[in-house]
Amino acid sequence: MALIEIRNLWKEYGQQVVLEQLNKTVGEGEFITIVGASGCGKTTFLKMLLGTESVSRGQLLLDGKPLPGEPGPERGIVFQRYSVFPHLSVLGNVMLSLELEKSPLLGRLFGGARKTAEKLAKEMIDAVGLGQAMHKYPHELSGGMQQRLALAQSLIKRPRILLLDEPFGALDPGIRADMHQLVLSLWQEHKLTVFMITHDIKEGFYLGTRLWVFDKCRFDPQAPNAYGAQITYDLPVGQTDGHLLKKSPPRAAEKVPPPLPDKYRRNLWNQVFTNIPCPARVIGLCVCGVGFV
Amino acid sequence: MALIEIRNLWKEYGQQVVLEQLNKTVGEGEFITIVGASGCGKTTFLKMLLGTESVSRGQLLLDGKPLPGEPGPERGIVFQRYSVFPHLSVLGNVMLSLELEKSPLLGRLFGGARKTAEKLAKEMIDAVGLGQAMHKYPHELSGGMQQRLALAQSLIKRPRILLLDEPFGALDPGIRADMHQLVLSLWQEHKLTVFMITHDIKEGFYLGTRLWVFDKCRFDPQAPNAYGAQITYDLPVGQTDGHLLKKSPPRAAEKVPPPLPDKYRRNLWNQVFTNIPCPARVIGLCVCGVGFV
Amino acid sequence: MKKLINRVPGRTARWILGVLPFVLCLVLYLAASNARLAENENDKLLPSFSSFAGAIERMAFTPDKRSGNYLLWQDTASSLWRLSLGLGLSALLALVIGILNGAIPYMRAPLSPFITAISLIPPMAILPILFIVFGLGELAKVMLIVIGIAPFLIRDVQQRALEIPAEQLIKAQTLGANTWQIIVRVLFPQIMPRLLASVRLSLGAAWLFLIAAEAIAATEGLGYRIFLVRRYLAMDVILPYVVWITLLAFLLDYVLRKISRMCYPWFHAQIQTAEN
Amino acid sequence: MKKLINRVPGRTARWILGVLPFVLCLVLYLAASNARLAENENDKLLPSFSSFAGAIERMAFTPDKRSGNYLLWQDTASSLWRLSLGLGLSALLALVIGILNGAIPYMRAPLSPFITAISLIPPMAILPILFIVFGLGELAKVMLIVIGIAPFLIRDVQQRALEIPAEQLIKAQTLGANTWQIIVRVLFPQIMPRLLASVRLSLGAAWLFLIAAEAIAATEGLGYRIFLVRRYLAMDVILPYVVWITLLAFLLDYVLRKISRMCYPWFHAQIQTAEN
Amino acid sequence: AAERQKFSVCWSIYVGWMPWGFGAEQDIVKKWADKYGIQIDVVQINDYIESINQYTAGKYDGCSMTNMDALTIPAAGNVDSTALIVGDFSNGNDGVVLKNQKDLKAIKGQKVNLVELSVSHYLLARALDSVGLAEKDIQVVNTSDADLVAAFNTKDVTAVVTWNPLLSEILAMPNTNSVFDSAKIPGEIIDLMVVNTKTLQENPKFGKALVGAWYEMMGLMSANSEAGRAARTAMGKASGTDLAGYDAQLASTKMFYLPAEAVAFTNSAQLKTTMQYVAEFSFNHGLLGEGAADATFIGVETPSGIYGNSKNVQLRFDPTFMQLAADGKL
Ligand SMILES: Nc1ncnc2c1ncn2[C@@H]1O[C@H](COP(=O)(O)OP(=O)(O)OP(=O)(O)O)[C@@H](O)[C@H]1O
Ligand SMILES: Nc1ncnc2c1ncn2[C@@H]1O[C@H](COP(=O)(O)OP(=O)(O)OP(=O)(O)O)[C@@H](O)[C@H]1O
Ligand SMILES: [Mg+2]
Ligand SMILES: [Mg+2]
Repeated sequence: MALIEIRNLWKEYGQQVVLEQLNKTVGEGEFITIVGASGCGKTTFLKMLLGTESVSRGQLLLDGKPLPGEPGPERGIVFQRYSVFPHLSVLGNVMLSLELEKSPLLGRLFGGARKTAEKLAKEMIDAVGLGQAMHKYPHELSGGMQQRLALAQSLIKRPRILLLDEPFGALDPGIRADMHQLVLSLWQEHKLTVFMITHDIKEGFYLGTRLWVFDKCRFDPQAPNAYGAQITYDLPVGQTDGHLLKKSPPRAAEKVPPPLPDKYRRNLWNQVFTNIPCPARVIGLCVCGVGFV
Repeated sequence: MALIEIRNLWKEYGQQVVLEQLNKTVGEGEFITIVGASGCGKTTFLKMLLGTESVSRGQLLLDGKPLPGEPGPERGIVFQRYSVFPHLSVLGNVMLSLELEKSPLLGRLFGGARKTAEKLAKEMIDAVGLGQAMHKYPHELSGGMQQRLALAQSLIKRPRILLLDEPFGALDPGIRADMHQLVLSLWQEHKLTVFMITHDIKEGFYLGTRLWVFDKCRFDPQAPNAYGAQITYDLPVGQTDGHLLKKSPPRAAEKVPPPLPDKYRRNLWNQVFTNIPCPARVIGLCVCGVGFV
Repeated sequence: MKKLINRVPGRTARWILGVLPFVLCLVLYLAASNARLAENENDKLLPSFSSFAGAIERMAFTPDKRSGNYLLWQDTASSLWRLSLGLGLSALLALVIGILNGAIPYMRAPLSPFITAISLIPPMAILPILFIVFGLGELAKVMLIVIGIAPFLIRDVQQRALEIPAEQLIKAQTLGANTWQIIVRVLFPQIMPRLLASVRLSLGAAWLFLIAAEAIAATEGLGYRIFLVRRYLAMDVILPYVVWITLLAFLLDYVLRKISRMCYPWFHAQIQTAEN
Repeated sequence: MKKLINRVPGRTARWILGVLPFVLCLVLYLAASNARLAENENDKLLPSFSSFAGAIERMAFTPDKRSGNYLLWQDTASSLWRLSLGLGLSALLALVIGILNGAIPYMRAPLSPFITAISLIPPMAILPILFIVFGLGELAKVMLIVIGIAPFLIRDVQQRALEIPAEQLIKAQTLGANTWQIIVRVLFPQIMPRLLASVRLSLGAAWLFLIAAEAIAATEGLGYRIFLVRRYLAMDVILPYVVWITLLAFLLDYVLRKISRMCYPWFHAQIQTAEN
Repeated sequence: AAERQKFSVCWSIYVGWMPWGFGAEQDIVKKWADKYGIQIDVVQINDYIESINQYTAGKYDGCSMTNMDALTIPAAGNVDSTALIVGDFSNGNDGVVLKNQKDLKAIKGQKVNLVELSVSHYLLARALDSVGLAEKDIQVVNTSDADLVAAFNTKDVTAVVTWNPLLSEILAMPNTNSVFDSAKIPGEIIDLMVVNTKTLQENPKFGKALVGAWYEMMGLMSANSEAGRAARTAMGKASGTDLAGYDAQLASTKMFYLPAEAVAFTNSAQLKTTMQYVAEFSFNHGLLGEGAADATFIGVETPSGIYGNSKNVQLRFDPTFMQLAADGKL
C-alpha cells in the first residue's frame, strides 16, 4: 500500500494560492528530492506533511488515513534554521529524543540508562563529525556545525518519514559528502522515507530515487497570486549510482511529464541550461534527457 | 598600489587559534572567492575585513593604512543571516542607504528627493526579482527572498569593497544565476572589489578572478585548537569565461601552491574529487590542474 | 486526539473561557457577601449588589450638592489626566535614555548602574524629600508616577535595545549610517513596539503610584476618593471604584495593544503573540 | 575617530564612570544639606553626615533600650525573610502558571485575561478584602508582595514562553515529546533565565510592596521603622535605611545576575548583554 | 526681614480642622486676607504626617496638628512654632476599644493595634496608667490609620486605640466595647493651628487674618440655623460622611466656638501640666530627638509659665491673637 497519498491538494494563504492540484503517491522507502524556485511553496508543502500547516483543499493520507494534524515522532524534521535547542549542549541535543522515549515523566535519564543513551548519541555525533564539540552549546558552533547537529538529532530516532529542508545548504562540499553518505546509509538500513528540499540540483539527482520539481505552470502578470505552484516534473533519478537504484524500492508508474511550456517566466531548467556551464547540463542530458530535451 | 595588504595576520579566540600567518595582497577590482571547511574561520576573516573583529597579531592595511576598526559605507556586507531590517518594507530596506546619505539629520527623505531615491531603489529591487514584493515586510518573505533583499540593499550603494558571506546559499539555481549576473555586471561597471565566501565550488570558479582555499595544514589531534587555518591555495580562476578574464585587472604574481599533504583529515579537495561526480572534477582538472593534480 | 499543546480553542470557546473566571469570582463574592450579611446585616466589608447600585447612583449619576459635579466623572477625568501625563513622560524618558543607554557604551557605563540603583529605591520611603522637591501640586503626583515606573521602563528599553542583533547595527554602518542615524532609523522604530509592551506591563504599577500620590495630596481623583471613604470602610464605594479603575486600565491596555498591532505589524508577526 | 556607538570604555573607565553619578549625587546632597543646616542647624529634612553616623551607630550598633535588640539587624532580618518568601512564591507561581499559560492554549484562554485584570487592580485599594482572606500577620505581608508582583511575573513569563520559536516546539514533538515533556525539557529550562531577569526587574516593586505591607501592621522590619520614625521626620534614620534597602536590593540584583550567568551561560551568550 | 505678602497654610482631614477647607472654599479666608492686604493659600494635604513634615521642612507657614505632634515634630526639629489657634480638644474622639471584653484591665497581654507614637499611643499610655499597667504589659503593633477599620475585622486584632471617624466605625461593629476614651483625660489632646513663630512675629497681619477667618467660620458652623447646617453638611461631605456622621463626631469634640473659651483654656494652668505629661511621654519614646537628656529638654511656653528648658523654647501657646478676636479687635 502507498505510504503517502496526496489527492488534489491545494494550499492558500488568504488570497494567495501557494500550491494547487497536487496528486501523488509515495511508497515506503522512497527518497524524494524537491527542487523549485524560491518562494514557490516547497517549505509550505513540507509543513503540511509535518502537520503544522493545514490543508486548504484536498486530502493528505498517511497509510490511507488522514495525516495527523500535529507533529509526531514518526516524522522527523530538519528545518532551514532554528533547528536545535539553544539550552542543550551538542550531546544534550542529540540525547534528547532517547531521554524523552525512556523517561516519560522527567524526560531525563540517570545512571546506567543514561550511559547507554550517551553511547548511542556519541556515535551519532561522531558520524556527523562533531565529536570535538560534544559539550559545546549551539551558540558556540558555526552555522554548518549547527545544521549537522540538527541532522544528528533527527536521525538518531530513525523516524519513518524524514523531512529535510535544505539541510546541507551551509555545509562545505567535503562535509556535505559525509552527510550524504550518512543519510543514505541510514535510509537504506532503516527503510526511511525521505523528503528533501534542496537548491543543489546535483544533490537532488544524486541522492534521491525520485526528483520533484515545483513550479508555477500558470502565471497571470495581472494577479501574480492567483495561481499556485504544481509538481511539474516527477523524475525517476538515482541511476547515476547503480547501487542505489538496485536497493531502491519499485517505483509507482508515473506519467511522462508534459513538454516544457517555454514562455513561463522563471523557468528553472532553462536557467540551469543557460547559466550553469557543462556539469549540470551533462547530468541533465544523461539522466532526464528522455524527459524533455 | 595594493588596495588591501594582509601581513602575517593571526586571529585567536582565547586558546583557540582560528587563523594563522595570512599574507596576501589584493588589488582594486579583484573578485576573490573563498572556500574552506565549515568552522575554519572564513566568516571570522570577513569580519576582520569589515572591522568588527579585531586582529590578534599582524597587520591588515587598506590603501596602505591600518583598516578602520569599525564598519563604514566603503565596505558593504551581506551576512549569512539577520541581514535585513525587520521593521522596514522591501522598498524601505533598499532605500535606507540613499536616505541616510542625503538626509544626515532625520535619515528620511520627502517629496522629490524621495521620488528619486524610490526610483533608484525600485530598479535595484526589480533587478533582484522582488518587484512583486515591493511593500512586503521581511517576515512575509521566504528565506531566499530575504537574501536577495539583503543583496539589493548592499549593492545599491556600490561600496568600494563588497563582502559576501554565502549570499546565494538559499537560492534556487535559476535565481542564483540571475544574481550572479547582477553581481558581475555591477562589479565590472563600478570596479568593486569583492570577497565572497561560498560552499559551492563551481560558483567559486565561475565568479571569481581568484579563489582562496582556507584550510588547516597543521593538525594536532591532542590539541585540536592549537593550530589555525591558512590560505592553502590561491588560484587564478575565471578562465572558463573568457569575457571575465579579459576585463579583470592584472593579477599579482603568486607562488604555485605547495603539493597537497595527503594525511590531513578533512581535505576539502580530496572530498571534492571523491564524492562529487564529473562536473567539479572536470573544472578542477582544466582550471587548476597545473597546480596540484 | 491532539496533544494538549496543539489544541486551540475557537473564537467562541475562547470568549466563554475568558469570561469564566470573572463569573466565578462574582459568584464567590456573592456567596461570601451573603454569608457575612446574614450574620450582621450592617456589615460593611462585603456589601450586597444593591448597596453597590446605590453607591454608583450616588457617585456617578447624582450631582454633588456642594459643587454640582458628578463625582465619579470628575475623579476619573483628573486621575486619567495625571496617569496619562505620568505614563507619557515615563515612556518618553525611557525612549530617550533607554535607547541612548542601549546604543552608546559611554552613556551606559555611567547611567546604567545609577538607574538600576534608582529603580531599587522605594519611592514611598523618600516621600518627604520628593514633596519638597516637586511641591504638592499636580506636578508632584505626575512625578511620583514617573519616579515609580520610569526607571523600570528605562531598564527594560535598554535591555531590549541591547537585544537587537549586532548584525543590524553593523549593517546600518555599512550603509553609511552614523550613530545618530542608527538611533533614529534602526533602534527607535524597533524599540517602539517593545516600549508599548513594557508600558502595558507597567500599567498596574502606574495606577498604584497614582493612587498613592492622590492619597497624600489631592482634592479629587479616584485614589483620593478611595482614601477618603476608606476610613469609614465604605466598601460599597471602594469596590465599584476599584472595578472601574481596573476596567479603565484594561481598556488602556487594550488600546495600547491595538495601536501596537496597527502601527507595528512586522513586530507582532515576528513574535508568536497569542496575547490575550 | 570611531563612531560613538563603537567606542567602548575599558574596565577602569567603566568603573570610574559608573561611580561618577553616585558621587555627584552625594556632592549635591552635601551642598543642599549644608545650605539648609546653615539656616536652621537642627533642620531634620537633610541631615548632615555626622547625624547619619549617629543614627547608624544608634540603630545598628547600640542595643535598643526597650528590647535589647540591635534594631537595624532585626529589621533587616525580618524584612529580608518576608521579601525572599514573597519573591520566591511569586517566581514559583509565575513559573508554573506562566509556562502553562504559554504552552497550553486551553489554559491561556481563561487565565490570561483574568491575570491581566488582576495585574491591573491596585492592591492597596482592596486591602480590607485581603485582610479577610489573609489576616494581618506574616502571611498577609508576604501575600501583599505576591499579589503585587506575581501577576506581572506571570504575564512576563507567559509572553516569554510564547516568544520561544514555534520551530522548537515542533521539533520536540518530532522527537517524541508529549505536552508535559515539552514543558519540562524545552520550555522550563529556557524560561528560567528569563524569569530571573524578570525577577530582577521586579525587585523594586517587591520592596515597595514589602514596605507598604510593613507600614500597614508590623512590629519590626525596615519598612516599619521608616514609617515609624517618619512620625517625627527622622530623616537621619530614614535616609540610611533607604540607602541600606537600596544596597540590599542591589546586592540581590547582583547575586541573581551572577546565578543566571553561571547556570545559563547559553542564554547570556545569545543576547548581547552589556547589562551593568 | 521684610514683610511678606504671600503665605500658605496646610491642613488635613479631621473633624476639628474641616472648617479650614470650608473657609477656603467659601472664600472666608480670602476675605480676611484681603482685609489685611495679604494672600493666604490654604492647602489640603490628605496625609496628616506628611502635612506636618512639609510644615517642618519650611514649605508652609502654618499647619493644623495636635499638641503632641507640635512638640515632637516641629519643636523637636528646632522650628520655633506658635499655637496660634487652639481649636478644640478631644472629648471622647479618641478611644481604646476591646473586642468582646468590657474591662480595660483585660487589655493585659494583648496585642494592641494603633498608630505608634501618635496621640493614640499617648492615650493608651494614660489609660494603662489609670489601671496600674505599663506599656510592657501589652504589645503595641503599629497599624496605619487608614487600615485600622478593615484590620479590626480580622481575627488577629483584639484591641485597638484610634480616633474618629475610625473609632465610631469600629464601635458600630458587633461585640466591641469602648473601655477608655479621651473624655477621661479632657483637655489633653488638643487640636491646634500651629504657625512659624518667626513668620508670625514679622507678619502679625498673617496671624490676624487667620484668626479672624477662623472665628467667622466657628460662628457659622455653630449656629443652629439653615446656614449652620449647610456649613456642617459641607464639612461632613468633605470628610467623606454626611451631616449626621459629622455631628456625631462633633459631639465628642470640645470645640471652642468662642475665642474667649479658647483663651480661657490656654490661660489655665492645666495646659502646662498637660504639656508636661506629653513631654514625658515623648521623651520616654525617644521622640524629643537624640540631644534630649530628659523630658525638659525642649521648653514649652504657656501663659502660666514655661515648662522645661527656658533657653530652648520651641513651642509657644500664645493667646494674643485669640484675645484680639475675643475683644472684637480684628
Ligand atoms: N504564514 C504565511 N502567511 C502568508 N504567506 C506565507 C506564509 N508563509 C509563506 N507564505 C508565502 O507562501 C509562499 C511559499 O513560501 P515557502 O516558504 O513555502 O517557499 P519556499 O519554496 O520554501 O521558498 P525558499 O526556497 O525561498 O525557502 C511565499 O510566497 C510566501 O510569501
Ligand atoms: N565569538 C567567538 N568566540 C569563540 N569562538 C568563536 C567565536 N566566533 C567563532 N568562533 C570559532 O571560530 C571558528 C571559526 O568560525 P567561523 O564562523 O569563522 O567559521 P566559518 O568558516 O565561517 O564556518 P561556516 O562555513 O560553518 O560558516 C569556529 O571554530 C568557531 O567555533
Ligand atoms: Mg523554504
Ligand atoms: Mg561562516
